[in-house]
Amino acid sequence: MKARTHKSTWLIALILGTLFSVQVQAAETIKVGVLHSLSGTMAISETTLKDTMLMLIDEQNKKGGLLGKKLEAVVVDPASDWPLFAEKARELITKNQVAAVFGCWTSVSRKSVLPVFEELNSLLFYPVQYEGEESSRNVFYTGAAPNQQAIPAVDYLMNEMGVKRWVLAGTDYVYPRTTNKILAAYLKAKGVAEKDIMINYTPFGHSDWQSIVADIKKFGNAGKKTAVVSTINGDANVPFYKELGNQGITSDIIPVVAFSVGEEELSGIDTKPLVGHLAAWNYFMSVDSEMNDDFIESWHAFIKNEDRVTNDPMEAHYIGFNIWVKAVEKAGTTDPTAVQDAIIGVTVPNLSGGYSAMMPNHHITKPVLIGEIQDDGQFEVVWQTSGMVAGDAWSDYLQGSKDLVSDWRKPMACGNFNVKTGKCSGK
Amino acid sequence: MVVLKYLKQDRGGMITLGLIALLTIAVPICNLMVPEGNVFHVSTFTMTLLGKYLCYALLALAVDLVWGYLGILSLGHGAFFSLGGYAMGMYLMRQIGSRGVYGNPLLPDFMVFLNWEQLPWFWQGFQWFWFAMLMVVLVPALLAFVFGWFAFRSRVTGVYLSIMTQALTYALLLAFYRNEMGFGGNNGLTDFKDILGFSLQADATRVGLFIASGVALALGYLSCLYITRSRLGRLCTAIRDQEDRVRFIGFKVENIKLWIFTFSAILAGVAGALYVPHVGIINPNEFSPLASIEMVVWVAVGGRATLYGAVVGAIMVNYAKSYLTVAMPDAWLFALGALFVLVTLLLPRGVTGLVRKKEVDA
Amino acid sequence: MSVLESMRSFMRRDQVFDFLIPDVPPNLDLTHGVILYLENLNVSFDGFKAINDLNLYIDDGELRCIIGPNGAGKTTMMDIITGKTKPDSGSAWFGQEINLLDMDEPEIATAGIGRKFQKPTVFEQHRVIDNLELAMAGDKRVWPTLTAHLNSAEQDRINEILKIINLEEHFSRRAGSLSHGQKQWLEIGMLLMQNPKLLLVDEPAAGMTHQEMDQTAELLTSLAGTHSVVVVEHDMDFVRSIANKVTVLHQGSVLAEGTMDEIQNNQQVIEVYLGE
Amino acid sequence: MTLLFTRQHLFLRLFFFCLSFWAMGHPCLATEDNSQLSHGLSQLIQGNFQRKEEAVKIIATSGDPRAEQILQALLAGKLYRIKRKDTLVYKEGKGKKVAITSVLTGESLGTVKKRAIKKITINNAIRGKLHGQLALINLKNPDSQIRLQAVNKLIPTLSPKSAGTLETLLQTERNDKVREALMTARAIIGLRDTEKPRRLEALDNLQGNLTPSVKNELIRLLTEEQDKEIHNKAQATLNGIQSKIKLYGLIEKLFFGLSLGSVLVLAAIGLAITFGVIGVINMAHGELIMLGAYTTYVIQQLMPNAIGTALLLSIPAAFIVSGATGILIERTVIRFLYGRPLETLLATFGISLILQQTVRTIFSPLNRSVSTPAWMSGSLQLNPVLSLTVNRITILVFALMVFAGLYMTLKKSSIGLQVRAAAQNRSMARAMGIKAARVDALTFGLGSGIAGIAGVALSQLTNVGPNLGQSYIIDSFMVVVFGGVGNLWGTLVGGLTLGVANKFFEPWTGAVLAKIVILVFIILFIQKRPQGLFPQKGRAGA
Repeated sequence: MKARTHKSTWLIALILGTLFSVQVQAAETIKVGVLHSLSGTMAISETTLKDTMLMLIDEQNKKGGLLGKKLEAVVVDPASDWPLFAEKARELITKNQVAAVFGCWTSVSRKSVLPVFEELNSLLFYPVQYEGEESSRNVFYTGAAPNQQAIPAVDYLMNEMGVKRWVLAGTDYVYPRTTNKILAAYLKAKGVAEKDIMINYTPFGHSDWQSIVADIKKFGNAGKKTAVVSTINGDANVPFYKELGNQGITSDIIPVVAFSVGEEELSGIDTKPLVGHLAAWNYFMSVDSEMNDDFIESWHAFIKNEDRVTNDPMEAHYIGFNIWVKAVEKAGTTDPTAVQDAIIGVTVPNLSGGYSAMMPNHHITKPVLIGEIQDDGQFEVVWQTSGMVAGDAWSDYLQGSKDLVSDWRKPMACGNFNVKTGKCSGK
Repeated sequence: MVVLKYLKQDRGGMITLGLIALLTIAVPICNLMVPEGNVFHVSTFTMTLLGKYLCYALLALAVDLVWGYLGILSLGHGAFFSLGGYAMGMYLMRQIGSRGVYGNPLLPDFMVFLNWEQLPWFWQGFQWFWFAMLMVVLVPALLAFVFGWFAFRSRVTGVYLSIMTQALTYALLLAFYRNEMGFGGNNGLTDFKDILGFSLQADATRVGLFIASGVALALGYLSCLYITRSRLGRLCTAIRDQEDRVRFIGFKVENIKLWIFTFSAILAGVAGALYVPHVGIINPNEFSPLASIEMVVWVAVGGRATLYGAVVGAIMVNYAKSYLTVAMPDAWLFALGALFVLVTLLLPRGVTGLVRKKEVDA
Repeated sequence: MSVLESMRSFMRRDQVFDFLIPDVPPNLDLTHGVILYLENLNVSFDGFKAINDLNLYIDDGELRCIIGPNGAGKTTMMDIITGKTKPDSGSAWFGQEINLLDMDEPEIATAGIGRKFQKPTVFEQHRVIDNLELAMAGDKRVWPTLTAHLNSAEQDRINEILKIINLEEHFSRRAGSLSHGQKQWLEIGMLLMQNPKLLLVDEPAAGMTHQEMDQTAELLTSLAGTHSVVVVEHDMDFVRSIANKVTVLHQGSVLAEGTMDEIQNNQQVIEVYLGE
Repeated sequence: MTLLFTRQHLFLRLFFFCLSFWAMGHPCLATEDNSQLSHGLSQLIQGNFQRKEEAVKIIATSGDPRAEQILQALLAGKLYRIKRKDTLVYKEGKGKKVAITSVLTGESLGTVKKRAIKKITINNAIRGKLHGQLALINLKNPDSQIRLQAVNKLIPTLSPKSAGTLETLLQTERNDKVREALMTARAIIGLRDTEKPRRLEALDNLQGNLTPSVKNELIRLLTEEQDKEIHNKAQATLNGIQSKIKLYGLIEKLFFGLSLGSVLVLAAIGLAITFGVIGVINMAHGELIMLGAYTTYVIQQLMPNAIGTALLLSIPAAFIVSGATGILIERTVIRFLYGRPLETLLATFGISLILQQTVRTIFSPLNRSVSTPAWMSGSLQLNPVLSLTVNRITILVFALMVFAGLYMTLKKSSIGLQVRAAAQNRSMARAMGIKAARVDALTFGLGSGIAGIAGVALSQLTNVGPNLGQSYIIDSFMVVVFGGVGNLWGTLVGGLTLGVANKFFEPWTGAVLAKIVILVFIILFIQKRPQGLFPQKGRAGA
């Protein structure tokens, strides 16, 4: 696009522009694509991740770059438009010839770009917790799979808090549906009766929670300890928590554990009525570790604002980026195929004081932390797994996927190997 | 042919069609024949982008036909576009067959992980291309027909109609977001492998799709031209300006509106069907009312009630969008918003109105 | 009936499906010499009685003038006849057999009632001849309209009407650029293209020069006989120049009926209308 | 869970044991030295939650008069320890420097840096325990309201052994409501009595009692009871309670519907003016609501210590901000587009994008947090199964007030007269000497200002972010069109009807389908009655 000429007549400009689009010449820098929405509905979450990536790349360059070259970030804006994600991904890979792409937030954006990465054989690092049920040669999942977030959280509620009745409330889309399906199967396997599970779905941006919260309250009045497992997404959380507070559902009566509410989301909520409600993540800003203090400090310095918070997807990018850097150093090249081979087993420190490793299924190992909301908008860790939990691409609790395993090491090199039929489908 | 006679009177149309033809021929050649690195090489990325614009242009034609010529400001054309897209998407999903992640030969992946036992009835038949193509036409047409049947008969007009069309597409948006609907919920349909046996990732297939879009746009243009220049078309503008008078000279206005509206929905559906393999995904966001309003804006920017204006507007605004989201992501909404305001205030006849001024007043 | 037979009858090429057959209204029956019957009509808008027990009969071939002060119900009456407004009660028959209250505007128009509005409504974006072509009687369903082309007989008919309405030289001008009077004429021309039996003409003389007015009067008189013409007009001179029978409407019902002279001497009429 | 249960019972017994001493005039264990307390406090300082849980128990049973204050502070998150010194202190105030007071001596220890002290954190289990302990302490609180709460807290954890102590409490209790709650508690224990007449009597006493534990207890009784007579009677009692619950459920649903409706009315009523009176399709209406919400946020930021006052002040402020923006839009854009409603739609849509992006640039794309004042939080407990949230009631009343105010303005004031005149017949109004341009601007400003006021109310319910407006614009249009354009009553009735209908559909179909059903219903309704519920009066097309 460099040589695009601007003529007065638009059409001629368009045609000429497309004809004269010249390939970028061999680079003296290593380019890294950043594919996060900077406008539209998802900008609220994704802009932060773009800044995180810029910071990480900046720091790496200060350390001397990679393979003796400087890193260069290529930022594009897919504008929260899912087809545009695929288009921009193609642009990054073919036009800008980036070595790897860090990006996407929503599942649908990842689904949209996935075929592009597979077709052009490039690398995508995906930093957000998601519903699992995917394993691609070209994608590295640094966010939590359901077994790294949902199931430990339910275990905590069941074992530590004695919860007997469950409300699974979510926004009506794939992530909550899948997570709740997994959880319902898990709970039943643990002996929870059908009538002790209430499942509820609401539309995106749902703002009138009166009846649902009243239902939850009634459900919780049956004499058994009740908890809400919330996969409610985005903007719908604020009115949900406000209604909880107003109807007097405090955390000691019916605790709510959320999988999509982090520090950034809390900064838009008055958290005083929410103290004690829970969230399950792999990282909290309040985590006590030296790595974390350094990270927060450099983040504040980079963004020039002391009030900005850090959150779990940021840590995921931190891990993902460092793993990639290490894998490239190990492979000695940024060639995607070489990096794919080198990356499995690469281990880097995470921010909560442990080490995260890239697993053969392209997920990583992480600790699972349960935090309680504090009145200052932070979480206080109240429980954590004793060690690292490895991400599971295919859930053991779903009919279709319990027989699938993923292992990208040779000779298997398959994302969805069926142990029953002994076949790798989709190949 | 009558159409050619009409075309001769439509200078802007001739230029536009000529350029479309040039593009349809030149771009594939530049993509396949010209080696990479050459100045004249068109990358697959660029070609896919242009293909997308062509689909949008066809969609804009559909909007212009009902808004520019019939005076129905539809804020729901995204619904027809998306339905066409979904029909195509369902065909492409069925084509994946057992290459899905779960290896289920019949069920698409999202159904497997939602523990669906069998294919819902409305997914039957989509394994055949002809059936899917029939649905691409029929489903939007049927929706438009039923909606129009009620709306035009009870003489809902103007703003009310616009708001109702908006409600229609909004209702569909919510419905398609639901996982239980069986259309993949929020994630929509994606990860397509091939079409009619040709791999969607092959350059040759992409070229084919590009040509198909160009041809569809040209045919769409000619059919719209034929309609608008016919007696029926003149009657449409008459309805737009003096609906009562048309009734009093003996025409059933509701029927005319109904058929034109339905035809426009079909055009939109076809545009949607072509759009899906270009971008590789169809999801409920396409139903969003905002998307539909944007379509109207393409037409307004290009110049309503001129077919080439619609084509020009669609390509121009989308090109600007592609460019601005890269060049200035933070400011691009300002630019788009300002464009709307300025065009409605200063250029009621669109950008092509600047060129057109002389020939109309003559 | 066997499947085959029913298939065969389904596929017969000399027949069309019932729903495709246009609703052809019954023929206009004028055996009693009366073309329009309005009986006991009542219409009210939010309590205001616009038409109050109105009875009116128009003879075949008659030229009738209707006068009355503002709000007397003249336009509402026309709205009822042409199907734009449905009355609360009463009946409206076109000839002996056509019940106007069962029909909508296009059906009534096709049955043979043409209407000119108070404000001239022509298709301003179109040329004069296009206006006439669109108004022309013929198959007015959607598909035939799409494929329609002017044949020579139709072209002749248009030329004929152009001559009658004095717009021969302006045939290719956009209707919007015509003068007010010319638009009125064009609208009358469009009415004539419909081959109506009954013409309802609302204030044809408004905005016309004296000369144009005379020509209009002449035109309307010449139409009477072959057509029935109902003229609503405010301009008394104009009414006097064309009318042999005048009906006075007041507060939604007929106040008086008779020749111009009788009306002018009617005490009631003078009080409510002429006397002011 | 069972572990938790028995522990609580232990406390209960212990407490009632103390209580009986206290009733006889002996101060219970209070004079004992506070070694138990200091033991508890030293436990608290340990990081481990288990140790803290034990500490709470120890402190609560220490009988020390300071125990309550310590536990309250722990619950409120005001209990800190000085780093490396292990001295427990209360923290006062906010900011980087805070004042601290010693827990044991109660003397002020001056101000320290916030970093020098560390909060004693608790988790949900401890929080629950604290609530229980405080409830026990609160049983003798002089405030009857607190006593009532305490009794209600204890009801789900009753056991037959507490019967005697309940009697003691009943003897001294004078407040009717607290007595009633104690009687319920006594009856619930009675249900478990081994004597049949006692159980029958208990059933008599529980007739129509809505306390949730009663229902649970009855269900338990039904599964365990062998005696036919008691079984039947319990069934009848349960049925009576169930049907009462159903009735209150209906009332509750109606309230939910009205409250959702009032939000719709608030959002739509400004649109009813701009759309109904001057025929402008204002797609930027939602963004004007958003501006109102942001105004609330800004004013709260300006006066963080008077949230309530800030909220009240925001009402006029939001009216002015949104109204002025509206007038600006009208003067610069819309006035050139009168009579072309479809084009106002496009232009105002452009404006809405610009406003959104402006807010995003100024306030960042993140949601802003707007606090709710104390007098608007919590709920009004009418009986154990029916409680209405205060913020919803406030907003319902507020919506009606805005409606009434607007209605009066249009009916009684001269500007209202002019607006109505212009709405009915623009050219006539102009001929009568009404300055149409001024009236248009003011009308548009009025509609926009009302949108701003709606934003103040919405800031109390939902998130304040750049997308706030978009989520209400379609609903607002639906309400106006459904109610009938140009008719304020239509908007009111339409909004409330849609709200109630939505809430009655929701249990059937779920929230998503309910919304779709309502949309389809409106689409069909408009086909039937294009003019809406309340058509504008006058001759059609005149």
